[in-house]
Amino acid sequence: MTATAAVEPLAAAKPATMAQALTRALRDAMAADPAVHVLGEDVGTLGGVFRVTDGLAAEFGPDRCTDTPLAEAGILGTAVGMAMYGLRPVVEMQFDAFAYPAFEQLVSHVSRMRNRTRGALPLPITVRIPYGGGIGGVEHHSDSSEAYYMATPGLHVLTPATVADAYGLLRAAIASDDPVVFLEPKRLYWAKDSWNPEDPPAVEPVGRAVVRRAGTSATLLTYGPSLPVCLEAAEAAREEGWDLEVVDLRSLVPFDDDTVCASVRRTGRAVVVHESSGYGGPGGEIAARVTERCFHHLEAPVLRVAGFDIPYPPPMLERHHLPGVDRVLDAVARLQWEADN
Amino acid sequence: MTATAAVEPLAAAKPATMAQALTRALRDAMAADPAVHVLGEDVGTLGGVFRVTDGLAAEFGPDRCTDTPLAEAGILGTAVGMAMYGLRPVVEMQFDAFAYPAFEQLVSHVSRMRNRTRGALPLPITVRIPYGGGIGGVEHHSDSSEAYYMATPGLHVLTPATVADAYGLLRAAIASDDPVVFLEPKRLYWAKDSWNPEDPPAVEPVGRAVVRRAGTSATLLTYGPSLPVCLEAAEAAREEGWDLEVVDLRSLVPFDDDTVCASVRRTGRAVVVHESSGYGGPGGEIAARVTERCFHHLEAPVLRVAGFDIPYPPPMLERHHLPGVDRVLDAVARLQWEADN
Amino acid sequence: MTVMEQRGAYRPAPPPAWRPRTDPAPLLPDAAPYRVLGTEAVAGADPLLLLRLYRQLVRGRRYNTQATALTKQGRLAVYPSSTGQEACQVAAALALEERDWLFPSYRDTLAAVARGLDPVEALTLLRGDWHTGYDPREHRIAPLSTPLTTQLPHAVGLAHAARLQGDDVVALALVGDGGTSEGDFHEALNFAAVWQAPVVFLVQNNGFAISVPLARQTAAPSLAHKAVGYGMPGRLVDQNDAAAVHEVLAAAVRHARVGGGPTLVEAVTYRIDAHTNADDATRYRTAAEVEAWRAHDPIALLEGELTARGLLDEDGVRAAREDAEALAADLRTRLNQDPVLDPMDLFAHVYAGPTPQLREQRALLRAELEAEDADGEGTSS
Amino acid sequence: MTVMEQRGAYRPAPPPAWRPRTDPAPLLPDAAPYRVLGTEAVAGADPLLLLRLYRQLVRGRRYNTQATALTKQGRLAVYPSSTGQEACQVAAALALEERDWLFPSYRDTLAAVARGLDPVEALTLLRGDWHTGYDPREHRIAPLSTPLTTQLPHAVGLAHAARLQGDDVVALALVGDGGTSEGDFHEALNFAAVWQAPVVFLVQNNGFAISVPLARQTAAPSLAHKAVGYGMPGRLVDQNDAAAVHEVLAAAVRHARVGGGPTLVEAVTYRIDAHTNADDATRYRTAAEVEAWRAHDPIALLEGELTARGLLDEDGVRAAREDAEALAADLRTRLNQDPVLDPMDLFAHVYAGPTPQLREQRALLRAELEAEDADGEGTSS
Ligand SMILES: Cc1ncc(C[n+]2csc(CCOP(=O)(O)OP(=O)(O)O)c2C)c(N)n1
Ligand SMILES: Cc1ncc(C[n+]2csc(CCOP(=O)(O)OP(=O)(O)O)c2C)c(N)n1
Ligand SMILES: [Mg+2]
Ligand SMILES: [Mg+2]
Repeated sequence: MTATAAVEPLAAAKPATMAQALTRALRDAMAADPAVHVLGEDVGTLGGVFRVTDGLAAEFGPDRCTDTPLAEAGILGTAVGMAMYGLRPVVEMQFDAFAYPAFEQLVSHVSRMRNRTRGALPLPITVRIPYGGGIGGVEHHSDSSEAYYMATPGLHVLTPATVADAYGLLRAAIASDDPVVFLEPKRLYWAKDSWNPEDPPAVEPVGRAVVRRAGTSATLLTYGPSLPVCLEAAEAAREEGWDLEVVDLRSLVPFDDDTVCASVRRTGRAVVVHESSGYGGPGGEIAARVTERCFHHLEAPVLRVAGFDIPYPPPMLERHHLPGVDRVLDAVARLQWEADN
Repeated sequence: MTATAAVEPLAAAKPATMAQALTRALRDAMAADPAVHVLGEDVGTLGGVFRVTDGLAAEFGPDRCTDTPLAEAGILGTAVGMAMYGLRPVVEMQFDAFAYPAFEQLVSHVSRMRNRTRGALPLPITVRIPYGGGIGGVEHHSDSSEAYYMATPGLHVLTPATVADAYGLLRAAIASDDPVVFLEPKRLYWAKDSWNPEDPPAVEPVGRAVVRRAGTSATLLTYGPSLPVCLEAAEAAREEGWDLEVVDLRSLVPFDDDTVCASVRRTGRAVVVHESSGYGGPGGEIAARVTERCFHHLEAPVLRVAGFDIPYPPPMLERHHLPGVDRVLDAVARLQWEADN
Repeated sequence: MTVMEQRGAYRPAPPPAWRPRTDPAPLLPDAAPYRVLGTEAVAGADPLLLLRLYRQLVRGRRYNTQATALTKQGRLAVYPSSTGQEACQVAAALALEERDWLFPSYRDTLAAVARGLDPVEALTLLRGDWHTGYDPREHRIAPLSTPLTTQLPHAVGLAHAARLQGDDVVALALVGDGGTSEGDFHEALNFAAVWQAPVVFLVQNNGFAISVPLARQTAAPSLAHKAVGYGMPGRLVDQNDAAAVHEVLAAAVRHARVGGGPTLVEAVTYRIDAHTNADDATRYRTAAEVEAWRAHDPIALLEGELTARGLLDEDGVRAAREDAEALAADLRTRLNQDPVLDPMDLFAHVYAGPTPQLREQRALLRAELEAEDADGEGTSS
Repeated sequence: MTVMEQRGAYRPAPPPAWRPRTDPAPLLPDAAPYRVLGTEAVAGADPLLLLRLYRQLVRGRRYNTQATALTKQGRLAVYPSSTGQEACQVAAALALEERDWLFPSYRDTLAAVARGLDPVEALTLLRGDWHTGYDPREHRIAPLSTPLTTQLPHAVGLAHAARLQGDDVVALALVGDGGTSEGDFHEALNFAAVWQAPVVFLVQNNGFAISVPLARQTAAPSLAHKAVGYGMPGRLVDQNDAAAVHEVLAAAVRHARVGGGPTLVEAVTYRIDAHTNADDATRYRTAAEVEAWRAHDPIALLEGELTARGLLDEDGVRAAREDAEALAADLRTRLNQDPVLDPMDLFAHVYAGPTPQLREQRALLRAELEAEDADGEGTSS
């Protein structure tokens, strides 16, 4: 499978938004491999409610980019059958909470088919799910559901936080022979970055975290929608005399213990930051495994800054729920700096 | 609501099995409150595939204990409507993995209805789910799905490990005005204990852990099917010179930080033990919150002994997957005892 | 012992007699949508009811245009308009008794308003100050459901519970054409039929699920043909004909109330506006198609009929219009005020009582807000 | 501008013409299950096919009794018997071409065996040494599905994919009467009809879902009546009549293969044994009911027909029986051997390559097993 098939450049593509990079990734993947099929609600004529599949039906025809009936279990279930016949379906779930009807298919089949058949039936399915809040969405349009997918062995779980990663990780997800839950941070869809679609970076290897900002005082461990918050917090922290390192996890499954632990061993302190509710959320796993591996390097317990343990709030109240710069800095302040004096 | 309505004693009820105690709890709850309705697949004439609802249809009629069509989302969805009209439905999901079709109803409605309506529509629904392995079940009959429910704000999550708790916690769940996911450890259904159904213990308050075995060297934090394993491990550990404390969490939501942290502060070391897969499982949350609260009392990182990060194995291989006494003792041995010397 | 082994003794018999569990013929819908206006059936319609429907339609249309305008002004987060579908919304509300329950989806705020709910309360979800703005038990209107068709099993369960309690309450549940593809639709209809629950399922077939036309949603002769597969009657009605929709719904409600069980009604209409204000309908349909349906407008249809029969004159039209304008003015005034919000509400109703964890988190937020306030005061003074 | 405001210019028009998307009449099932044996239709049946079906039925019955016996001896973890339903299992297998796919549920190992799969491989899931014991692509048999009806959308997706690739492959999916209540059943049938996918859905209506009788599962005239709601033909057939089931399935497969789209077939039968060996059927049904159905046994039915027509004699019966006994003997021999298991398989196929985390866990288990071995040797030496 080559990524070099001739495709037209995106119009006005630099600076590009994350949504544009995702579109480009789908298009390049479809051009490179006729087995790649896109399906979901409104992905065809409309180009998806976030326009991520814009133009694909026109370019590749309705059999390659298909408007399905309105039934998420049916979408993922038929994708399983398509993958059994050798296709590489890319499924769009319209919003995070609307992926729940497909939960049984995901947990009981997608995650287990390869294992069930001793490798005879791998399912190279990518499930794209726009997730998270901060866009003023009404109820059921802002869930952070990554904890459910992390707790399901057999799935990979990826989430980009930059325009370049949106392209690279989505190409990697589609190229993977394993099923991937690909979580797209809704509030970063329109975030721009200068990015050259003519020369997209190589497909990223799945499973690698990356240090987005080097620092020495403490490590912020984060991903997806919370990366910009952490980078902003790191800037603000300089005033307080803290030089924070920021690690973008990118891959929640598999987890990059090496990169994460190298950072925390260096800094001796860490805060996990995410939008998802704290209790039973990703931060518990991350804090626990970092502590298991770096206990004697830690000056303070690994702290967590997360959404509250409540149903996602209505738009007018969501800012109180979402971890912001101040909440991150408050947590950093609680990292027992006294011990240093 | 009183628990003292006149009911016939269970035949041959002491020693009683956990299944019998659960049956008794359902029966007493139904006798005490006509709003309590049981529904699910095969719960009527058959008495459920585990016989937990045995005799209820005969005693209370098919309108109080109802065989539904075979559709889990429909069962939970209609239970929501029944609760909206003032009933207290107790729903049985036949096996852990067969609760997944109801996931959307659980996450998007059951957990949120009270909050959504500012308290106007509480949903006093109990969702009973037999869970976990160790009974030689074929694929999809042995999942430990508690991580999914713990990560869903608005639900309570309870799981008994003893015959007495099976009764007390189920009565408490049904009496609760909040929705409760009630996880019944399948492999303890037939575990016996001497228990007097004539004088059932008071309904337990929801949210309290309990120390099942006092000890001083380290704390084992566990629940449900892993409690007997931990108690056995604690006995075996005496040979090695460790005096282990064993805490039965019982309530995964809400979490009893007080009891747990009091124990860990006393012992200075802890291991979390559960059957559920480790990655993204309950142990991460538990280890992380204990560490946040007890950091300076810890001689070693909180370790986790859990199922592997794999789909649940076929019956002939499950013993390799399930945390057993040896695996627990190995973890205890890794609690950095050198530091003490 | 296998059959082979007992072969000598074995005598084949015919199968135990088979019979259909119920006669399918009366469950099948008519060949075309039922109409009253412009047909002979109109003679039997109650003039007072027609006038009531008319006034509600006019009000409903004005409600739609006003809510849409307020959304453009940023006063609602989103608005899924029911313009063109008012007949269905209004008839659904008027077909119910006070003790009955309505189960609306996100598009059905008008049905709730026509039932008498304060429009500002009906719009709370879409304004975004809270999820549900009213007490469902007080009004017997379930929360607007966003996850499609998940409200249908709720309606069945509620109706079933009422029947078990001996109450002759009927539940009417609204769903879109797209929603009929979801598994919950199927499960709800099946439970209702098996339990003979007093529910009426009303499919507003407006031709689209966002951008997806009906032909990509189903290959069925009509959505009403699904009913026979559950053993309940299926009815097909012209949704833009308020009299017809009301008649069909009222009959289904009566049938359910006396223990006749559920009915599936498909009302054929068209979504005149885009899916919501955020949608661009020009991407997937032509203006000509929209215009063809505008010409079959439910208000004009009824107005024409009433005028022709001398039941409506200029004064009547003016009165209806004034009533609608009053509603719109009230909506403008009240929605142009910022709602008073208390961030502590985030924690107030998650459980009956707060968990220790939520108590901690509430304290954290309170401390943050106090610090913000202090900062704010510090800056301004 | 509201309609009211443009009232002067407005002229009501009739609704855009409505027509059913497809003619419902041919989609409806016959009033009673289709039969061949004992009716005039039998004259048209191919004698060679009838003999083939007969031998497979005899083999299938023996397979069922042997697997049941081995389960009692602890050699299988569980066995859901298809005794009484062999006609359906066998006809499903024989109706397919080699390139077609079969989508079985947990009760349908016999269909896989009748297709030529090694019975030991078919029984792997139920024996418990692994989940799926065969390569689905090699045999074009999907893994046995335990979560009910989840395999139906898989069948639709596979058939759709094959069609998109230009292959004339048909998928036949098996489901029980209870399964028809699940949302996945609905979604799969709808996708299949909208996509005109080459799928045949075969409902084995054996009267029960574990303990729940059909009357608590549906109120429909028949399960085949569900088809019209999706716009596909529904067929009703006597499942104990192997010739009838084969004829109906073969026709549906042909129809699907040439682009005619999906068919729903309801085959009416009865589950003679308990749900599985773990079930106690006396709790929910009478022996008399079972006996009534035993008298309509599929093997005896066919045997009677073949004998009467002189197509089968004592030798033929003996040959069929010997063939069946050979299968049973092979099953006994091989299932009585303990399978060779490698615990490291737990980690081998979770992902294409092991994650760092699984590598660690594999090392842990290996160390444990080595320690066990060392202990074991220590003890024995
Ligand atoms: C379970 C679920 N999936 C997807 C969505 C996103 N969504 C909202 S409205 C809509 C289309 C609904 O179409 P239809 O049922 O015809 O109702 P209409 O909008 O036409 O009133 C979709 C796909 C949702 N709300 N819920
Ligand atoms: C989603 C799901 N729910 C529940 C079960 C448990 N279960 C196994 S078989 C069965 C009854 C199935 O009845 P039917 O579909 O009629 O098939 P039959 O067993 O009669 O062949 C049930 C409820 C399951 N396997 N999957
Ligand atoms: Mg619609
Ligand atoms: Mg059955």
